[in-house]
Amino acid sequence: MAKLHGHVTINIENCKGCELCTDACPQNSLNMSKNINKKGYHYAILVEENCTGCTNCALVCPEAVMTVYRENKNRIIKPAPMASIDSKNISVSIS
Amino acid sequence: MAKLHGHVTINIENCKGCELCTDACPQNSLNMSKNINKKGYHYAILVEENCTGCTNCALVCPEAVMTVYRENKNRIIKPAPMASIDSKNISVSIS
Amino acid sequence: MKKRVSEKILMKGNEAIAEAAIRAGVKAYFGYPITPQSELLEYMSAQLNSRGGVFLQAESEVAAINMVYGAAGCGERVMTSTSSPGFSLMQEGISYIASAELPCLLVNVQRGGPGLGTIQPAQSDYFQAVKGGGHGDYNLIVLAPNSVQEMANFTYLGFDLADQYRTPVLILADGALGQMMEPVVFPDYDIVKNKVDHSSWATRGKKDGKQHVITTLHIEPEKMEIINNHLQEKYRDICDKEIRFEATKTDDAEILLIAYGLSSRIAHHALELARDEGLKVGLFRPITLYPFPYRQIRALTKKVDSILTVEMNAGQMVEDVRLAVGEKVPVHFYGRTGGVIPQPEEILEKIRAISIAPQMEKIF
Amino acid sequence: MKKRVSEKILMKGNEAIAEAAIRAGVKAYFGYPITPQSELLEYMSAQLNSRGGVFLQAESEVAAINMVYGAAGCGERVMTSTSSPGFSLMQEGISYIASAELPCLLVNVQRGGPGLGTIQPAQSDYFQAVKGGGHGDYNLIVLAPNSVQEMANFTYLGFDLADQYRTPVLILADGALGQMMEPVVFPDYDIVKNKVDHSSWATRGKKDGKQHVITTLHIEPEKMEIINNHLQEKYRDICDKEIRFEATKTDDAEILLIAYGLSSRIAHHALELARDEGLKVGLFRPITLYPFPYRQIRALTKKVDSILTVEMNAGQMVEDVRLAVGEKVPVHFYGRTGGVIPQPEEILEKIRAISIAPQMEKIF
Amino acid sequence: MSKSIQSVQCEHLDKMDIVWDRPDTLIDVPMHYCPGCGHSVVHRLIMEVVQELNIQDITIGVAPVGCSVFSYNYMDVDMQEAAHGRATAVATGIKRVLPDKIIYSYQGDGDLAAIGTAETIHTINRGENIVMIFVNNGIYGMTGGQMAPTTLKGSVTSTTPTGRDLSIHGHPLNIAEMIAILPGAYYVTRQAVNSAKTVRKTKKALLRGFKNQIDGKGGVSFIEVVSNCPSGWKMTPLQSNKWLDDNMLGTYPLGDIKVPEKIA
Amino acid sequence: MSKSIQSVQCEHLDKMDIVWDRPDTLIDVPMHYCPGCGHSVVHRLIMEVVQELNIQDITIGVAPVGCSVFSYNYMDVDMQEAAHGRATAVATGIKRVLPDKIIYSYQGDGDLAAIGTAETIHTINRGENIVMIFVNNGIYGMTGGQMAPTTLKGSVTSTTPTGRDLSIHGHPLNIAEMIAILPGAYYVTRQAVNSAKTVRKTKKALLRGFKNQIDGKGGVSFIEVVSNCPSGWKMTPLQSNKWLDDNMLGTYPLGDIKVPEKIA
Amino acid sequence: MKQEIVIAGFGGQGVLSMGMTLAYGGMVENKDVSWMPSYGPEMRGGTANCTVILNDEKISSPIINSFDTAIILNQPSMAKFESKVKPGGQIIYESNNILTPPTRSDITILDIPANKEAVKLNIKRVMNMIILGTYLGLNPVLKIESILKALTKVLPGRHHHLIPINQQALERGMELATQPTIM
Amino acid sequence: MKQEIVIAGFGGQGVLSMGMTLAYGGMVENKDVSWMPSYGPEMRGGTANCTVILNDEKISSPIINSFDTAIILNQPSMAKFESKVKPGGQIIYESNNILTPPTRSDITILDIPANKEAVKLNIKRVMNMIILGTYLGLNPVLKIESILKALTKVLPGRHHHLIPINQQALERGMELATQPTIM
Ligand SMILES: Cc1ncc(C[n+]2csc(CCOP(=O)(O)OP(=O)(O)O)c2C)c(N)n1
Ligand SMILES: Cc1ncc(C[n+]2csc(CCOP(=O)(O)OP(=O)(O)O)c2C)c(N)n1
Ligand code: SF4
Ligand code: SF4
Ligand code: SF4
Ligand code: SF4
Ligand code: SF4
Ligand code: SF4
Ligand SMILES: [Mg+2]
Ligand SMILES: [Mg+2]
Repeated sequence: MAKLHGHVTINIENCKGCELCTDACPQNSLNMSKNINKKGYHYAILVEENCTGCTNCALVCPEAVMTVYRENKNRIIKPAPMASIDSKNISVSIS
Repeated sequence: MAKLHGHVTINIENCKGCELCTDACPQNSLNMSKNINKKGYHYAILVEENCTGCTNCALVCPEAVMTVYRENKNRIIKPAPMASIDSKNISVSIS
Repeated sequence: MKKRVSEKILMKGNEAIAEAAIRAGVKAYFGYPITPQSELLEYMSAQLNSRGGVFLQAESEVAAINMVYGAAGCGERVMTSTSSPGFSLMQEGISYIASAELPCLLVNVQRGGPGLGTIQPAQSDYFQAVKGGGHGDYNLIVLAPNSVQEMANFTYLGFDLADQYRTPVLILADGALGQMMEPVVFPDYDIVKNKVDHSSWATRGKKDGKQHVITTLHIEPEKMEIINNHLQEKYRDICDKEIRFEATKTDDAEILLIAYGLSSRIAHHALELARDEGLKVGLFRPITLYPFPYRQIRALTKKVDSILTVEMNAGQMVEDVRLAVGEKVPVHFYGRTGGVIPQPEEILEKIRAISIAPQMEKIF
Repeated sequence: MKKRVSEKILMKGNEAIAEAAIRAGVKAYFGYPITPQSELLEYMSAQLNSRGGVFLQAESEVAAINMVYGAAGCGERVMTSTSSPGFSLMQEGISYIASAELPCLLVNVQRGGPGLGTIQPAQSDYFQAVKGGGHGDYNLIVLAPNSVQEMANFTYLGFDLADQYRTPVLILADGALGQMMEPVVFPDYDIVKNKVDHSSWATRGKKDGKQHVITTLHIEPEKMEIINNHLQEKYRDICDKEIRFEATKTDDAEILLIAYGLSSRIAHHALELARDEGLKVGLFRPITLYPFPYRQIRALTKKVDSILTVEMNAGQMVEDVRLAVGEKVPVHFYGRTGGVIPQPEEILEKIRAISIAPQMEKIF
Repeated sequence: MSKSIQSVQCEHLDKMDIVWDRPDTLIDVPMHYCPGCGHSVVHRLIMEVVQELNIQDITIGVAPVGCSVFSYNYMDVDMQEAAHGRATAVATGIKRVLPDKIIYSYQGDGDLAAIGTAETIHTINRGENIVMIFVNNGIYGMTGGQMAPTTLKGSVTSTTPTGRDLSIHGHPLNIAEMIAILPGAYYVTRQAVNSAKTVRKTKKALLRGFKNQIDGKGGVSFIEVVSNCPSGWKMTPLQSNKWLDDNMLGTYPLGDIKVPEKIA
Repeated sequence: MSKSIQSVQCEHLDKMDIVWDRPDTLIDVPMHYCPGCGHSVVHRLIMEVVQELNIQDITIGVAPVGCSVFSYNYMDVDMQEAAHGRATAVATGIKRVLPDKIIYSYQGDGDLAAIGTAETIHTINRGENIVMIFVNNGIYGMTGGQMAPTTLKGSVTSTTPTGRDLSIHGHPLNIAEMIAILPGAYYVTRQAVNSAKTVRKTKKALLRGFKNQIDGKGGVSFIEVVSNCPSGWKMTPLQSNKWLDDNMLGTYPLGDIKVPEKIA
Repeated sequence: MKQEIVIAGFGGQGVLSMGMTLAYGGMVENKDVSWMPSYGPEMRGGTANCTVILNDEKISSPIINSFDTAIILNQPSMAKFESKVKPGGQIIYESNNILTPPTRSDITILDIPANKEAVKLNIKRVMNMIILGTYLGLNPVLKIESILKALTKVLPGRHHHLIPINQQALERGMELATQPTIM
Repeated sequence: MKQEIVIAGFGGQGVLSMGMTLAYGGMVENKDVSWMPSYGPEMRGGTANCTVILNDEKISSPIINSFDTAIILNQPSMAKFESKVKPGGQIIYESNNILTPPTRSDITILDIPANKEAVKLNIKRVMNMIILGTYLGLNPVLKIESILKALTKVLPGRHHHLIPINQQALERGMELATQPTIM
């Protein structure tokens, strides 16, 4: 399967420089900045263009500072309401 | 095996008339008295001479009011110290 | 819910609290057995589930008080009951409930302590009830019934005060009041009218986009102080408005008995005996132990010559009496401990002694 | 056991208690982590097992206090430590320990409440400590150190008093005293000379055919009352003999500050500032909060014009001060709550105000 | 002890052996228990074991709050009476300062499996070298017959007047099976005292437990005894012992649950 | 939220799909946790599930005392902060008066498996229909790294300075396995959050747990998450996640322990 | 008029319900009443007792230590309560259960073979109603109708069919009151 | 003489041990001393601080709210403590970590590139000793020997071999004190 092209943006001011994302990225697309943010942390940055949008970095990031983009192959996996629940009857239908 | 001849004595003042002993006796040697003791209980009494000294009655008696006797066939099972323990070394020898 | 008419029935005090609570619309009862309050729990177990609420026997008093925290945090009328050792176990939870300002009803049917003690009636948890057995600066509203009828009445009142001030209310009773039967009539009670709407703060699922949080943690001391200032203000408000007491034959009294709960009944008997002998004795009964009727007692010191406080303990409320009285008149104390109930004749004896030599007792 | 010389070392108050307890021959420490006392537990975990005792981290404060009960019942020197919420959880166990007359040392390094509150220093468990947070009529001997050195000294003293009176002794400290470092010298302590032989009552295996039982259950109220009478007698004895306090510049004082523990240090600073301004201020520091120095304070009311009590709470010890003072002089109060530490300047401000208009405050 | 005259006299008692007598370690006073109550039997068995192992002078027991709260009046060893649920914390305190002494705790089902659950689990998890005796009568006897954690499904008690409803009150708690998975549990067994046969087995289990401790085997010997509560169950003693057989043992089957070196 | 400029720019973001974004249910404030702390991840996953199931307005969470004591600052649902160890008692109180609401408790190992043991066992034994989330980081993070019941053998903590000694401090407590035998435990699983793979599985487990509750399945869904504590373990976040793999998972193996209708 | 009564015996003898019936009867007649049981852990073989106060005025203390009447159903209770009867008061006791009768001479003492009489009536459980009848025969403080009404409150519904036999027992007791063995 | 100092920065910057070294040094010279940390749940990214009092007389209150000297190692601490320095007092701060320098004009302000200097000395961890050196250079309240003696107490035995490098750092810091950027 050909890899899709992806991208991530990072809210660097909330990054705590834990390095978990850089370690989790299978593409080695991320690295830690030499600069520090206002809290004094070296923050993560995207340094390679080979990101596939696999979301690994976002999944492990404790601060949830990532937004991950991926080329559109006609499907959307954004964690929007996948299920709807009728709060009165407490019955669920997964869409 | 021929049954041995036995006997029980009962501290009737401490009997609470629970009837567990009469039920437990395989020989039906025990019965409840028509009289009551000072606490108001109908107490257990030995009514038959067929007691074998099996100790069942004593084992189930909550008030431990029985003493059970049995013909001597050269062995003693009285619950005397069966084991001795050297209280300093906490080692045990079962005799 | 069964419709019940307001007839007079004979009931144990423990049961009267339970029945009144159900009539007051209690939504949940969490408790753990302990003599001499178990009838309350048992009554709830038999009735509450079929009369609109939930009964749950908790695994311990610690669990029970924290279940109360959870359910009260949802804005529902909830309660627990116990006796002395169990009440000690609840102290952490009570401090949390007071701090989070959760309305609920607590009942301590006291027995003789300290430790496992006896199961006989006592009043030796007074300090624990009114000065705060848990940590931190907080107070409970403490109601002290002295009859089975009041066990019922104060249950209504307790729920109402709890709702009104968002505060835990304690009914401080004792084994005798819990166990004895007296006639009781349950006044009509309009749940709908009396129940306060707590939906502005209670956790019932995010409402209108606003998150509700019940917490007692305010890690910045300055913020915690704001909480404390607010609590203290509320307590001052309660002290202003909610003091309750009963004064009997105080108009011409020379010797004033002060007693609450069961002791006040016994003291009343002693009063009758003393009046028979021509001794001018009055009786002042604090009904709210917190807020304590300091001012009302102090006012009486203008009339009486001396005061005799009677308690079923080694001398606890008498400290509050002394705070009220200052040095206006001598304050004496008579108490029995460990579950022993003082006899009217013993109190009479003490009254006689005071009437002869009403000197100040050595306090310290 | 390592031989240690009595040199001056810099230590946290929490650690000083731990080190002193080990030097006093503590045989077992049972505790549970909680800020701001955890260093005490941690010090014990590092040192006690190799210095003649047993350290055990319990699963909770409830378990810890009951482990203390068990070990103290064997006549051994044992202790626990905690902070406010944990101390609330111990109340049932403490009532049992007091009732069974088991000698042991308890430490409450207070933090701001009520509820989870803050972890900053407070003195809002005063009532809980001195009036009995648990059920029943009992008291603890309560020692209030105000320096790291006293954290050590009172640990020795606490064990000795506990042994002598067969009673639990509480060191009531606060987060600041626990966390701060000051120089401390550990006085020599002769364990052998000081340790009381408890073999006449302790459970160590039937001795000489005599069964020893530790119990707090006396199901006949009359028997329980005998226990209570005995306890009350012991408390009176303690009140006669064990009151400790410190008076600073009280000879010419017109305004008397009363404060204990950390507050007394701050009040002392305020005293210095006030004296600099020519205000005649003295400081009275109760060292034993139970027994409380009522008489000593009352004696000072002959000299001073007014009293200012300073606490890190909403006003607790001030009630005991009022009991002592009666109506002799006005009693004022200054307190901060929730972990906020009063500043010397704030106290000075209050002193200035009193010196201008020393009128009686409205109490009730 | 004054033995009273019997209906059937025996002329030659002096030629017979006493094959069973009340152990000396059981204090010679009437017990406060209801007629037929199993607590009395368990007390006696413990004392028989203490006597046989000759450890009376080095044994310290811990009594609970429950009907057996007074057990120090009967068991002639040093004892401590613990707060409700805390017997094993107290036992831990004792064992830690007196590791050479023989320590046992004695608890009912409310004490051990409700309010004392945390202490129970952690004492076992620490592997304290003590004997824990657990008398499971499926009810709060002392306080007048309320539901216990071990009360059977459908059982009527004073707090389950229409029977224990699993959906409200939860399930009868098999705590022995639960704690058996802890490494600190060295020996876990469930016995009963409702017949001579079960009494004999309980005695053996107790003997084994105390011997484990004496031998310094690492871990708790946990001996559950399924027992009756005629008063709480509102039955005669005989009915209660039969009911125990017919009902309790289905939920609480007898036998060893964990024996050293193997988990049954 | 202000997204800052990246080193690598992307010209055609508008033509791409957002495949992952911070859930709206996670309040947009910086969290107080140490860098790399697993609590943050678990919070986010719970909120993702709440969002996906569209139950934000009917969910009530219970926070413990532990590092996650402030979790109501991050999880945008109604929440109650319980006393140390009592989260499930509080959750029980809530669920009993509001049975139609979705209730979860969130606890650390000290909270759930030490001081709260009794509440844990009995909440499960009652089969409360709630989700219990248990973050096991083998240490008391909040109070500065003391031993927890789940601390591994030999691990150095601030109260086991020479490593956890089983003979003194007892064994690491496998509480999930223990409670799994209770009938009130409907679904018991152990997951982790130390890699993208484990995070995905944890999310699935949480989803399953909440769905169990919504479906009114009788009993607790107990979801243990083995997590790190870089500060308490005195490691970098990366080291801690590796140490978790290499050490924690031996004692706490991942996977379902009990799934409806079968005990694994 | 005020009546202070103690009723004492074994747990199973219906001591508490006898007291409750009396108290309820008082309430039916609009008296102030109180009923106070001895309570505690179930210890069979021990005694159970309750005190009942009937008063035309409001009762002040429900706690009393001396009694107008003591109804005694077993030996241990006799030991406990004989001395607590007020001079001029009375003891009513069940003959069968008392081996050592009371010895005071300043009170009225009645010895009622209520057990035997109950056996005659074919229901052992009404023994307590016989004694209650005797009490009311001797002390006409309440009407028998009030007691019967009380029984409808005290007895659970499923036992209401037993009210007639209880009435019989009460009446038999009242008869016995007229021919007691007064010592 | 009394010195009241606050030292504030990130948790990992050696803030607490710098304070302890100072306090111990004071003790070596027989001053009364006290050291009070900020304490609490571990929240990295937050600030840690401690206050140290050195006094020739007995210290009354160990709780102080204004300081003679503030040693500031990160930006959040600057925000917190700038205003709490007594008029005429001083702030010493680490250049690298401060983006917005203090603005008060009634106090002495020193900007020390301690991190850079530490890198030069090849041990990053002695950054705090450089700053301490600067403090002592400016405020000769303690002898350097006392600080070195203090280090033998504060440093665990296994780190005693680092004392010479700490001494170097202290001395470098004292040098910097003579050439500060005083604003
Ligand atoms: C803190 C506390 N809560 C409750 C009680 C009341 N209480 C005494 S015994 C008991 C239960 C006894 O049941 P169990 O442990 O099963 O023992 P049993 O009497 O059945 O042998 C209770 C709840 C108490 N004494 N202390
Ligand atoms: C009654 C009580 N005891 C102790 C504490 C102190 N305390 C706060 S959090 C905590 C332990 C937290 O550990 P854990 O539950 O494992 O959570 P973590 O921080 O590791 O996530 C303790 C002991 C407290 N707040 N209350
Ligand atoms: S989405 Fe995947 S490939 Fe892209 S940066 Fe993140 S981990 Fe790397
Ligand atoms: S995982 Fe998140 S917090 Fe950690 S370095 Fe990457 S972006 Fe920053
Ligand atoms: S010893 Fe055996 S045979 Fe004899 S009476 Fe007892 S039970 Fe019956
Ligand atoms: S078993 Fe014991 S108490 Fe019961 S009837 Fe027989 S002798 Fe009496
Ligand atoms: S109530 Fe039950 S457990 Fe207690 S003594 Fe009676 S029969 Fe035994
Ligand atoms: S102390 Fe541990 S658990 Fe707590 S926030 Fe830091 S890393 Fe997380
Ligand atoms: Mg039981
Ligand atoms: Mg943890």
